[in-house]
Amino acid sequence: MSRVAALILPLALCGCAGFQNALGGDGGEGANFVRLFVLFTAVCTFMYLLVMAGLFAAVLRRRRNADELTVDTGKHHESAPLVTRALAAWAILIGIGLMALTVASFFTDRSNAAITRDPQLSVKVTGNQWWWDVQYSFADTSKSIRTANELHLPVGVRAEVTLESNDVIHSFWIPNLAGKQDLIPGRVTDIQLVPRKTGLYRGQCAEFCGVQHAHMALDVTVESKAEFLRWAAAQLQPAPAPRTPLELAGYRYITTRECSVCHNLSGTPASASVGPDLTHFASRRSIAAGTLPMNKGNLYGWVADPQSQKPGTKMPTIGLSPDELHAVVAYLQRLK
Amino acid sequence: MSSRFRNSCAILAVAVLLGACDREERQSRAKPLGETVPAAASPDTIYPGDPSRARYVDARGASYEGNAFAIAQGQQLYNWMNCVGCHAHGGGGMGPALMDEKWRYGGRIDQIAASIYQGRPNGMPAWRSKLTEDQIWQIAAYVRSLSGQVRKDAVSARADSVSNTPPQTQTVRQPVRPADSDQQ
Amino acid sequence: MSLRTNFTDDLSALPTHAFSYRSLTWWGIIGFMVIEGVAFAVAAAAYFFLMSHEQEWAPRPWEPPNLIAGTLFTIVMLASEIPNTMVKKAAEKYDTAAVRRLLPWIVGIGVLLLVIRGFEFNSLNVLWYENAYGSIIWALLFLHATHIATDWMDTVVLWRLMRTPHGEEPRRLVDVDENALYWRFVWLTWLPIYLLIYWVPRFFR
Amino acid sequence: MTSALEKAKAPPAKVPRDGPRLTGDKLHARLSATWERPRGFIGWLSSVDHKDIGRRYIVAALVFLALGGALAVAMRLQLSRPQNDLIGAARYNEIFTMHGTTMMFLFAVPVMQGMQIYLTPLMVGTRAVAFPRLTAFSLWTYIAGGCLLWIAFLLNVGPDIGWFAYPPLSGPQYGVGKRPDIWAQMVTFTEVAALAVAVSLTATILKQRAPGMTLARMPIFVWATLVTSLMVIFSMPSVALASSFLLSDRLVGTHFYNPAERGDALLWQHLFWFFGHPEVYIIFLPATGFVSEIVATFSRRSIIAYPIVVLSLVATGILAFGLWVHHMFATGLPRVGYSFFTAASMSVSIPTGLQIFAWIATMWTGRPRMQVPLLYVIAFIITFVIGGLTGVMIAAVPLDLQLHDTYFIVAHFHYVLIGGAVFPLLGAITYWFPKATGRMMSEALGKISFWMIFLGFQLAFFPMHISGLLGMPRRVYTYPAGMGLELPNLLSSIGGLVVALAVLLFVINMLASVRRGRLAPANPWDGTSLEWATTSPPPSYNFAHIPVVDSQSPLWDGKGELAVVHGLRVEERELLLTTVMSATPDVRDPSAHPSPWPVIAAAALTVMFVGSIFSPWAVLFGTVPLAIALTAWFWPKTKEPTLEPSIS
Repeated sequence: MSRVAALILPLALCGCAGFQNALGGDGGEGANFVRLFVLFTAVCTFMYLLVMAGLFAAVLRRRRNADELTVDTGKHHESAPLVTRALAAWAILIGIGLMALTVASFFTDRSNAAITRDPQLSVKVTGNQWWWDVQYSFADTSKSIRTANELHLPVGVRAEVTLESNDVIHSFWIPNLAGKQDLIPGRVTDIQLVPRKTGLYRGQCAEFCGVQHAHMALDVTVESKAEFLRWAAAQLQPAPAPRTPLELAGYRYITTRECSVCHNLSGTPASASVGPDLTHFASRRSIAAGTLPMNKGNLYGWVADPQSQKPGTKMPTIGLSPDELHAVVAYLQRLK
Repeated sequence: MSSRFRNSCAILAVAVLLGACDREERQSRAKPLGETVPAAASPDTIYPGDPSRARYVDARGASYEGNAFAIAQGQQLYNWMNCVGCHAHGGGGMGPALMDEKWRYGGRIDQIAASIYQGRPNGMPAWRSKLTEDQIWQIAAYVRSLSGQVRKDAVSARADSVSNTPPQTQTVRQPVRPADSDQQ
Repeated sequence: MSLRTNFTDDLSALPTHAFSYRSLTWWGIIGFMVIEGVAFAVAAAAYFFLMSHEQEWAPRPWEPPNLIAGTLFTIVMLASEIPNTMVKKAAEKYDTAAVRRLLPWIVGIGVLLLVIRGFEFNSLNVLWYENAYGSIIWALLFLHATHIATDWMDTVVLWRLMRTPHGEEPRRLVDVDENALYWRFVWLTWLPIYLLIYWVPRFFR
Repeated sequence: MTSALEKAKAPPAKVPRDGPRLTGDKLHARLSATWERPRGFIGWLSSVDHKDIGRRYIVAALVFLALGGALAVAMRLQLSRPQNDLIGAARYNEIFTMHGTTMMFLFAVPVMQGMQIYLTPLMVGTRAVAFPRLTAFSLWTYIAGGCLLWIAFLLNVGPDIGWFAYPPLSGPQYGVGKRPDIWAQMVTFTEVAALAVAVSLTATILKQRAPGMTLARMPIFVWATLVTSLMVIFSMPSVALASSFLLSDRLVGTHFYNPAERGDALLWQHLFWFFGHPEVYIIFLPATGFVSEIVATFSRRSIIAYPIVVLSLVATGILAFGLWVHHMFATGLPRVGYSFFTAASMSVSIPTGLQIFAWIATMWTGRPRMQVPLLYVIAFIITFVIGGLTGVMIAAVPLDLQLHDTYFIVAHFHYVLIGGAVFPLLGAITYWFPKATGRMMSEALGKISFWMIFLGFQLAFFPMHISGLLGMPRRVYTYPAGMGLELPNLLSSIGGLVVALAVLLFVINMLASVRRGRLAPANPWDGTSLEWATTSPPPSYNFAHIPVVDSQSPLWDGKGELAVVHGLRVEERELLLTTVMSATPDVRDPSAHPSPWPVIAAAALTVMFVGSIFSPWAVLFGTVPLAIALTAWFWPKTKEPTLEPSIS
């Protein structure tokens, strides 16, 4: 059934199906996009049909005097009396159409700028090859949340996302919520998100950024304010302590061995910032920036050999022994 | 066109092909999974001395040395692992300079890899069990490039960071010799 | 269907060469001057683009370039227009002897300019790999140096050619005329570059 | 010895000239002896005949089209289903970079310039291009650049940075190895080639038109050639400079694109798109020239609103330089500036809309004949207008921020480049094929491949609009299942295969027709411009006598008669120069003989360019062989000067 839906919906273009869909219109800018897109499509379709009508009429029309203005009559330079007037009308029509579209575009742009004044939540997203570093900062400066490859937003709250890059140019794009904004090394850019509907969305890097550009997604969760606060409170906690001997072994491995030189787990000796923060890793929807859905099997596959799941990723294949692998996965799953 | 000319053309083409392959090959993982210590870490290379007398040469070094991908990865790891903190961008600081000709523990790639792997007295930590061997080889390949030891067409002129050395592609190749007389 | 040929004018009395815009090669040279002029303009735009990010230009602690070599170069360059005009006039008057006499001077001035250019690179007070300011200044100076060098080469070849019997051909004098035109382009483009390299980094400190 | 002054004033020497007393077969024999290229392989290499060069340009470009097309098929196979593992990530990135680079730099621009080199001298009624050796040099430089890129790709040094190579990804740190250098240097090769052709064509059009062919009587295609050549001259230096900056960042450690040392990664984008946007029109405007010629011939009447069409070409050429920022809307530049670029981008559709009106009106008032070239024109209008209208959409900032860098854009630019340039090109090849080869292409095969291309194209590219809207970014080597992307991608892949087969069929038709096609008369379609006044294929000297023109459609108005001037030498290569505006005869000018030096100079340039990927010193040492080759190129080969000059 879902397969049938997947086949039909894109063609229907209704735009309510995908969780990564420019026609979703689930955010302030996104909704403006849908309105403007419909307007442009309508005007363009009208113009297109007009051109096609003219073209087919010109080609197919039955000619009373078969060679009226052709070489054979010697009048091939002459113009039909209506042509000049039609040309002028056509030019005026194009002009009016374009003017209307430009004005519409301009006002949409202004409305996009207006809905995003006075941000109530500020998030900093930093692009890396090939994952997103996400930091929330609050009025209480002692608190801050660091996570990766996921973005939680309370519905109806104006969020300002500050964008930076650590390496190459990336582009931040959550089509359901807003248009794109590039992350450029050496510059700070920003984008405003005003989600209107709760739900799960997906964002993706839109500027080619190297080998694994295809696997640089961002899981977006728009939730009620209460849920968001619950999530934030959980995120502020340090990494959960291991409960079983297996988890303890995993904890030891992660915090002292290869994992610890790149990853951070708050409240543990692992405090590097080269790779994604893992403090509440298991609470996320996906592994490795949307490469794999989060589940035990995928976690085994990823930790055992990331290079086969996402060839070229900066995370090396360590060559864990089976015991180490079991332990590491057990503790990673604990990181809710 | 004489056949000799044709043959030499063919040989040249093959050489170019192989050279390019070596330089540009992108290995996303080490070939032998889970191998042990670099072989050069035999006792006589751990201590100062003439590195040319080192007994073993680890053959794996060849696939990293002069490989552009390995050097680039090594460059990134060099920054990420904060090697800069002691060695700067090769100029040295708390740790010895890496862009001169003096090598206390040998300047071959396998000797450098062994130094990274095992650590060295007076502050150089051991990176075994922190980095994979693949990564250690990559850093070693990059360190070799700092003193101009590797082919110039495989190194990058600069990083996208504040520059405080002349471009790597212009580095003069330093002879590799032991630093017995030099007490840092 | 083959067309009937209807003969009209006889063109055999037309000249076989002409100066300025009546000459085909003149249009070619104008074409290349436009290309290079656009390249200089784009390089200057890049210069201002990079400059717009900076509070100070030249950025401290780098000192602006020393003026002596560049100014000397500019003076020699401007002075070279005197023999250049003389050659151009002589060519237009079909005075092969005068052209043969004057071309070595132009070649000599070219050598002098290339030598001074060497000192200019030495007086920039910044190296190309130190920062983007150094990069763009070096790029501008290098770009212009290639023009000096190519035009110098061109003049040497022309000088040798004029000394052969081919120098008696009127078309060769058109070549001399157009070479002189190109030299004007080279020194005209130098003037804004001189300002960009030597004076703008002083004004915006 | 007489002085130069006396020589300049001397009356013309008594040498054989064309005219009423020397015409027909006798003239043909003597002119052929003068204008034909020497025999043998060296003679083949030495050719400076614009017809040889144009043909080689077109053939080379079609070879690159086949190579780029094969890559497109590979990509479509990889994307035909989600999570496909047919091609790995790194290889896929190389493949799309090679596809884009090949199609833009090695196919689209060169094939248009090849057509222009072939047709322009025939259309303006002259015997050669203005700078034949420069044009030959350009051909070999272009081929060297193309070979550099493709040999590198086969040696596993193919660039993997996308066809617009944004730093820092293409910079020294993230662009690993020599891959980006290969790309950047290939750009330099093709820019040098394109600039040389542009200068040569501009001078040809301005100075070598047939007597009486005032600017207002030039065929539209010649106008399009003039406008695009000027656009090349004004836009290409920008990318040549940008790629030189990139190379020097990578080789000698300059900081143009390094923000940590006062550089800026966006500098590249400005420089690149200042070239990149005009580039699109450099490809598109010659195609509109084809369309205007084909529409007039097959509607059996002159084009309606000639001045409007010409002004549209010129206006498009100028506006094209004011649009580059619409490729950078997502970079976060000030919003005020965006509105200007939105308005400018949209306004480009006005001149294009007027041209489309003129073509439709021409067909309306004339009597269209449904042959393959006109079918391609109709397919062009149907397809291109869609691309143009989606172009209007993405000119609007709020829409572009969503659609930018998605498959919607991929669909858009394939609609404008394939629909807008390749369809007219295929029509133009069919149209001028008899002129170039003396044989007609098969009409039946032509119609089959036409319908396959037209329908296959729509199937391949229309679904991409949808996959883009559904959130599929461009340049991804795979995509997850369950996002609704399966069906549009599968359809695109099937359509892509159909197009590939159809293009193959078109090429088979060409190859078969060269050997066995129906023999073509001088003017098989009853066209009106001057190329139809000479035989099919044209002789090496193009025209036995230089034609005279007194209208926009000389062959139709001449009614079977062709006025000519005479008096050019037949023992030497000689051209007629006319004045720029009114085209009155002005000077008899010698034209260059064949010479091996252009190809040698191109080889020297290749050594220098390839060397400078590896060492900056190659720039210095490489000039020595280049200077030697150029000097030998210009140095006169005769011992003594003659009264009537020659370029040997």
